[in-house]
Amino acid sequence: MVAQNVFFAILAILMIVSALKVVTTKNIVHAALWLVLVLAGVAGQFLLLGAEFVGVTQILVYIGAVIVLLLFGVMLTKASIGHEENINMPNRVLPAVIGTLMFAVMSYSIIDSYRGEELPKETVTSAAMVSDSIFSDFIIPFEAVSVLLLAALIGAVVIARKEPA
Amino acid sequence: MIELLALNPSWWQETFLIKVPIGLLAVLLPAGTIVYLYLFKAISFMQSRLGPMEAGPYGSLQLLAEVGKWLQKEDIFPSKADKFVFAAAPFVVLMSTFLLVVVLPAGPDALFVDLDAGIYLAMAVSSVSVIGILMAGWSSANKYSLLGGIRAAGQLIAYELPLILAVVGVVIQAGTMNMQGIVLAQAEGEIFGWGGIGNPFILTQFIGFFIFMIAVQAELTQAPFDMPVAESELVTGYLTEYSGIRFLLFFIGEFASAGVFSAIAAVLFFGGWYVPGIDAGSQVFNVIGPLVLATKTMLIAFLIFWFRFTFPRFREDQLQRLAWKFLIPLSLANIAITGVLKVAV
Amino acid sequence: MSQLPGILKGLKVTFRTMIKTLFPGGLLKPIPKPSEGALTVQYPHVKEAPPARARGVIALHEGNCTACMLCARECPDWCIYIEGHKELAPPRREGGKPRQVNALDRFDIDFSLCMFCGICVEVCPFDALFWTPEYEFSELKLADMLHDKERLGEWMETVPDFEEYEDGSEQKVRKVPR
Amino acid sequence: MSVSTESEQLAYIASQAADARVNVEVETDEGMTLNLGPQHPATHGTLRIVAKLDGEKVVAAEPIMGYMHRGYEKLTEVRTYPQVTTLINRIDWLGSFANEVPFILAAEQLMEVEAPPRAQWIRTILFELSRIANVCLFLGDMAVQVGATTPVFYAFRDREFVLNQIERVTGGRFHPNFDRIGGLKDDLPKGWIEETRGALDRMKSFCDEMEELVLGNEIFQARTRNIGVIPGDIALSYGLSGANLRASGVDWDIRRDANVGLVYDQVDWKVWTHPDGDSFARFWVRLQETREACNIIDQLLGTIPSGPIMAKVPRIIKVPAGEAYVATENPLGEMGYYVVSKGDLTPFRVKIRSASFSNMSITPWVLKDVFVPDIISILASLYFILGDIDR
Repeated sequence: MVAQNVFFAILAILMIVSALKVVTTKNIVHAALWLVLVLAGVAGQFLLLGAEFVGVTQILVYIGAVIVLLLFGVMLTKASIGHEENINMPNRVLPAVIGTLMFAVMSYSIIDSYRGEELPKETVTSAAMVSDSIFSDFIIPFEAVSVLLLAALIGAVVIARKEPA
Repeated sequence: MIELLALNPSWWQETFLIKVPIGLLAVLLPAGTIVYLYLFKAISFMQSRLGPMEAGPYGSLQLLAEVGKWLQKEDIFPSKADKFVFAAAPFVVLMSTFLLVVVLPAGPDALFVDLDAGIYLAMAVSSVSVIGILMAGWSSANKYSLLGGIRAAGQLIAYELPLILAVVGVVIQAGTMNMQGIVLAQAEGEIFGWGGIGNPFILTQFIGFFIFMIAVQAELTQAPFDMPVAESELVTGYLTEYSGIRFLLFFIGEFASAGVFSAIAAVLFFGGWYVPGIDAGSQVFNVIGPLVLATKTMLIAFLIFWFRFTFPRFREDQLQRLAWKFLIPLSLANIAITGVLKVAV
Repeated sequence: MSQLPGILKGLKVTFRTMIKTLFPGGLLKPIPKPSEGALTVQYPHVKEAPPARARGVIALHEGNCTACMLCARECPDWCIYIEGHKELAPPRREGGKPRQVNALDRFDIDFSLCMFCGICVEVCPFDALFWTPEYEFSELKLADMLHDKERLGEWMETVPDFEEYEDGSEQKVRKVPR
Repeated sequence: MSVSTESEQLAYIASQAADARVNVEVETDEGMTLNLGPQHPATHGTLRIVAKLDGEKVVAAEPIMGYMHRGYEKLTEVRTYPQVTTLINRIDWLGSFANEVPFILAAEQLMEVEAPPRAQWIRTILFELSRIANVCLFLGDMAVQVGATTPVFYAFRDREFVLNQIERVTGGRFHPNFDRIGGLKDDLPKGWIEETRGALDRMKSFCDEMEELVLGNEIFQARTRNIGVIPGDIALSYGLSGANLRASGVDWDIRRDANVGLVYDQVDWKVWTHPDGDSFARFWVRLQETREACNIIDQLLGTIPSGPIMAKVPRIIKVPAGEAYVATENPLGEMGYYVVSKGDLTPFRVKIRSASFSNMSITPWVLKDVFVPDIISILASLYFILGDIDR
């Protein structure tokens, strides 16, 4: 499975570069567009793992909806073309530390739990398998998440709605 | 997917020498035919005129002449534009179109990738073109472009939902998201126990088809949903600053996706490459399948252009209302009814 | 669904026009002949025939012109240039006195200025100027739009006869000098 | 720019200030300024609308005209009376014959001549034909401004038949220059009446097609109903005229109420009004007026009296000193010429009251609190010809 590794490496480098660009670029729209590349890379990784349903969902939800809404909002609030000066956060040390810690914890836990174990190479998770597991093993978390999302939706509507003056 | 990525020489040869050229042809040929037959000719006839007549017999080479003209034009960048984003936007739109065709089956074996979540992938990549349009609108440094881009994004998000929900009805009835599976489900289906013509889903999913075509019309920003490119007010919306080859790319993107969406509609609702009377597993379909699919595609594409040149356009708020208050509830009802009938029958 | 009818009617209109254009012989003779059904003509191949009165270009019948300058004076944008001189012509009858006639040296119309109002043709008292429906006289250079009297004289061949009048008219049909 | 003298410097500053007044783009916190025109597909010409937007909503809109000013009022002062007609039919270039009539009528009034009946009949017929040619294009253009592409082709297609008839009798499709003081230039050619009836049939079927394709279309109605509502009193106070006024429910038509020199009293016809005053009403009224014009012409064609077409007027026309104002109901609305003569070959002063100019004055009022797409449909429904605004 050389090809898989090569593609993984290509995608990973692409994602790291894009992710760095997201935080270093001086233009907020560019940041959002670099984020598209990061998310596309994630989708590509899912496809490489044979989880095509998740990969496609990644494209549909993150690229097709989340980023579009992000860009939409950014452009509606007059994102100017060219560099913006005051786009960096003044106290960025703390988030950097937290980010590093998060990264360390997550990589430790992943490496620790899968140590020596290799992911199965030939499995392809089909949509049917995904839906079967969602509606049998994970039915309660699934329903809980949907109720949570509904609550968030209603909350957003309530906040966004202007009081009639 | 895995076996596709297995590195052996035959795979590279297959991809770059066969699949990529055929994929390009599969996108560009229908697009060219649609532009010539409908945009140039049928519309002209609807307007009591002849359309292009000079380039080639009956103007059939007109499109090539137009492409030649576009290629010669200067590649203009507005001085205040965001150059990189401006340059990249058409490619994003085009990429979304070309990825759409990947999952389209044209015969039992004549297809590019047999993805399990085929139609799902098609819906997903079709939503990527919004990003290209937003990029184009924002980077042009033009108020009309920005307004057009934002309108386009709002419209495409709104109509993505009915588009997907309309497909869900078909998926429920076919029991699979695989495009090939959907064709076979129609070929082997039966209407009231009679399998003479299979069971094209247009007969049971006509509401879905109705919603699908409206949503496609909106996705393609064709009239009556062409508010984002409204010529009479926004000049041409996000396309205003584009010229030459980049405009050509947008143009190809627009009409190629018209072709691909028509083909998807043909697969979902009209049985794709299948014609009644021949066994669905027969190898004949690898030869005549693409032709059958092309014919069905053309018939559906005619609808798109017929609507486009008959109707005035909706206002932005009206088309949002149509999507959210009419199409989405209707498609949800369609899904519910389909689901109930699927379980009950 | 009260929305449907108006929308469907519109679709019907466009479709009907398409069929009419494609099959001018009606659906009973479904032979596509759009070049007959369409109301446009392919201009350089097919020429339109404007009516006899159409104001295409001005023709000059040189023999009738006396260089009286009426047209040049009445022209609203002064695009007619006339030069002439008096000369003696042989007498009409044997033994008579030689006549004095006005000879035309220059009669130019600058069609890049002309508004095609027709006042010059109308005021000409000697039937020297005529409209012809000919319309193909465009040039690559603006300066070439200045037609001299030879060029204007050539148009004379294309001048059609005056049309008969509708019943109840008291106008007399004029003759074009040939 | 090199500036030498002080006066040049001052002139430069003044011109810059004048430019700045219209070029300033106020980017307020609430919104942005959108500049529609002077080069914009919706303004069919060089009208410019500066709209301040809040989102897609118009806070204020101001029309800026004069990009195509051709100085006709001044030009007429150095043209003789017969020469003036050829100029002024370029004002509203779609219904050009109608532009000539009021001026000729004013001059005739000053000279105290009256055209013979046959000339009056033909004048009225041509007047109504140019109305059809003009309004027919509106019907297509309005549809194209709200997004339907096909109707405008039908409009051009069927207008062709009307223009052919105008060309057949006047020699000019666009600029007939056919009206003369005291009558007409020429009589009708043989067979013209029959052909005109054919063209009228064509127009009637065109009106039916427009009704099916545009007027009855629900999308069109959604775009135009209750959009740009002008109540009758507001319309009157802004000096609107023509179909725009009648669409606001004001039953006023110069052809019926203040007719001079044309034979509208000889035919049986109806003035159409619509109570709503919105864009839809304006379209509806114009559609009905096109039909009514066909009806008027149809009746007039059958009753053309025989006789001369020219009254006795001197060959060189000198108009006696005096003043006259004659207005007619042109395709776009009231068009009037105020002619002051000092007894010369040329008019001393001509004031042209063109319909579009007055109709445009309502735009700041009617374009308030509408959406950007509605600017277009309202402007289209007000129907202006740039030549008629700027002259």
